[in-house]
Amino acid sequence: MSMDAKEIIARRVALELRDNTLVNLGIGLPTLVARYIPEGISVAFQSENGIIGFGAPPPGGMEDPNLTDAGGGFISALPGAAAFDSAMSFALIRGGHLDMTVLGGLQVDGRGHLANWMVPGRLVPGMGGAMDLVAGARRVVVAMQHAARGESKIVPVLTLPATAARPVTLVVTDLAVIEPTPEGLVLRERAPGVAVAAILAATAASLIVPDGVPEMALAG
Amino acid sequence: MSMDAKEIIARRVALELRDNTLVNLGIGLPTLVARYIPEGISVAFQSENGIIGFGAPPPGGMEDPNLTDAGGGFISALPGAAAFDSAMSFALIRGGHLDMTVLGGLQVDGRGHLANWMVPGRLVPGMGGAMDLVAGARRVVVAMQHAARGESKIVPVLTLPATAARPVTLVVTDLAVIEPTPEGLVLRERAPGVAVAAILAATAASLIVPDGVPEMALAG
Amino acid sequence: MQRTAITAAAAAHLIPDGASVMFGGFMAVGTPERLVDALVARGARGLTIIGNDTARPGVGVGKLIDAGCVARCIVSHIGTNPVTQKKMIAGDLQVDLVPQGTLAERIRAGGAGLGGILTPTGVGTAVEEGKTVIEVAGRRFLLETPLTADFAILHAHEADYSFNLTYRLTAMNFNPVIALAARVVIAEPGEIVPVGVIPPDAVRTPGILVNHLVERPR
Amino acid sequence: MQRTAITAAAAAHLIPDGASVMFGGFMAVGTPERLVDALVARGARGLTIIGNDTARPGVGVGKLIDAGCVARCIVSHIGTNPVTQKKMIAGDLQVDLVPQGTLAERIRAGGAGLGGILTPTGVGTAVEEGKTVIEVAGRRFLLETPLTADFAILHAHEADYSFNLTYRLTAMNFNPVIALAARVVIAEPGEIVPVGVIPPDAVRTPGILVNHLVERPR
Repeated sequence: MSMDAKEIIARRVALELRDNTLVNLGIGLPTLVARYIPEGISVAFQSENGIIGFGAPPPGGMEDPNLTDAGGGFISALPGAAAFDSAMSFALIRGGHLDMTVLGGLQVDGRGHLANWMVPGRLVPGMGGAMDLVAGARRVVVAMQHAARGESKIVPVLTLPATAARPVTLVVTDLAVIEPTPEGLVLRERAPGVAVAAILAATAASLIVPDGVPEMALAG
Repeated sequence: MSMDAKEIIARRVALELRDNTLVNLGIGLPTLVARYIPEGISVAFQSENGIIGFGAPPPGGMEDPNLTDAGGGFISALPGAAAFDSAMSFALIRGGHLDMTVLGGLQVDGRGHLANWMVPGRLVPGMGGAMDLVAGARRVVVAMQHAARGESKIVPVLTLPATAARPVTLVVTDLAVIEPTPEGLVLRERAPGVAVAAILAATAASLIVPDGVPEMALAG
Repeated sequence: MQRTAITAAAAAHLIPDGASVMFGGFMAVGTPERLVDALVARGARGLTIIGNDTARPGVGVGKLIDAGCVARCIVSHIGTNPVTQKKMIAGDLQVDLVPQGTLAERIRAGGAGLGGILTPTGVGTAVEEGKTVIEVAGRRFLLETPLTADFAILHAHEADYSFNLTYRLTAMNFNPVIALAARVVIAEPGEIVPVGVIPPDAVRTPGILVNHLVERPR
Repeated sequence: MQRTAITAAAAAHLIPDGASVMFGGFMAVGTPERLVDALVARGARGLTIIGNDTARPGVGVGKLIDAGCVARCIVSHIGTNPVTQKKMIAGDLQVDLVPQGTLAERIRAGGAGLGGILTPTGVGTAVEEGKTVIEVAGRRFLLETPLTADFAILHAHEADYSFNLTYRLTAMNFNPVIALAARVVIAEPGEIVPVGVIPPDAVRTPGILVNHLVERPR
């Protein structure tokens, strides 16, 4: 994925942030969302290994082996941070206290189901906290490239194991914003300069296309 | 109950304390047990409202409205005390981390079942923590008067609602030490100066009487 | 985002008649007394209160019972409050008794998004009536379902400007658990301190869970 | 009662081959490294380890995987440890994957005497296979059963002479939960301080739960 594609996704997802809420960003691309928080919006970020209110990596030489994000990378704590154990961390996640989680995806299907934790026979990383996040967060936003190795990641039916039975709230890719609805996947927005026809051509699942699909706004 | 009866019970129960264990004493008579801890025995007392390591009431004028026992009485905290919430407190109780709980009783029956939380139509205090304590503590010791208003509290079958399906470990009264076993209630010890015949006469349930019932030893 | 503290009276007006209200406190230790007073002052009616006990007359939620604010209470005991018992017998107050550990776990389950928990407590007693019994590894357990509420009223030791909370000794009790289980959480702290005064490891309830903070008396 | 700290080597000898061992740590942050090293040094074999992940090769419990100490692991992910994946594929290591929140709740249930918990996590996925599904208030939940272990090895920030423990920032993670769920609990603190240095409200694991304390390196 080019830097541009990642940036488009992160800047669009950032517009989903709501003031005074708790948000969990998955490892990798979703982490970038924190760079584009819209002005006037105050968000607390949770890292599922046990902290609310973490910040950028610390100044050189000040890394603390007892303070990392869920990927094991050194972080800092912002004023007003709170630390807690894994039971509390997932009580927050499962109990509906997260307004939003942003996760990467391997596939999303026509019903909005997400697969992001294993590729049978090839890659078995495990689900980590992903199944709890998708089951528990109020809104689940998938931030992923529209296609991988030339193949659409938005498919009619999952061919990989599902992460949850619950459909996700929104899918943001480098080409489009897609909303799963009971009627099917609705194409809500186009990436800057991308035509609806190009999106349809790059999408294996069928999309419902409303009259007039606006270009996505971007934060930051 | 005379002071002597209470003291006999408390001093006998104190011999059940084991070194380096966690113990919960119910409100009332069981509280007295803490006065007679045998030498060389170190016990941590839990109060289910959220502390391990509490001590006697504080010096005059030093009472802290944020530090009481489960009965609402002012206590002090000993060096090394730990405070926690109700979920943790009952995780300790239900999870088998308590070596012993000492509780008062309204009735114990021939199978060792305890009733101590309500008298239908007359007294409905509620079970508080008693049901969890009886279900969860490794050993449940009932500390109670042998009879109330001239009636034996040790009965063939409970006439009051049970506190738990689980039989208690030991019953200590002002007359005797009685152990519930699968075969029935076994008379283990006599109170000082009390004859076996007097115990049998004062007990509504049938007791198994081994050859030679020793007089109870008393702590302190 | 700027968050401001409100008066106890303003907080009490957020809680409508008929609401369900979880409260912190064990024999009134750890109960937000000013919030309770404000509820009495505004003449609240028909509340369902959920917490450990109804304390004593004139103390803690005992004041809500005295003033007739409560239609139902879900508690582990009422033995220390004769007014509760009298109103219950007169049919003016519904009392649901729940074993204390089960109450804590049911509230925790509500706050943690669990569908219930299996407990050995109450098996073979009156508490079992009407409940599903589930056998796991040869042992019988009661399926106890989650409890949630419209409001939670907390007593905290300290709050910071981000609404992070600490508790003190045995005044903690049900406060951290109910902070997760209500739609709207109102905390009454003893002190309000600047952000940073409470270190991250001392926070027991992250501020993001707290909707309203009651200001200190002036 | 006088309690004394022991060496990591002595602690490792308490843990026999074939034992089940819960460990604290998230990507090795909060893992007792000296205890792990001592288990490797004594050549432990056939362990079942239970915790969040298998870290990376050469770090945390990754060292146990490298050295062939582990027969089975019950974890939420192994994506960061290629050695775990290689051994799993070769059939040398059994890997049971459990969603992270479910793992925390199963261990908590084991420590809290619950017969299980109902969670929405995993419903309709491969995690559901072989499990009981229970409907509560119209929603489907998985019945997840308790996990306990022979041993728990904890990393703590401070311990006092009574074995009370504190944890630090994200090194807390699974440590407080496993402290309740194992028959024998061994803690490796960064500091050991006199009784009273840790105030009652700062204690996260009461010392009564800790069986052995590992001394500081000399």
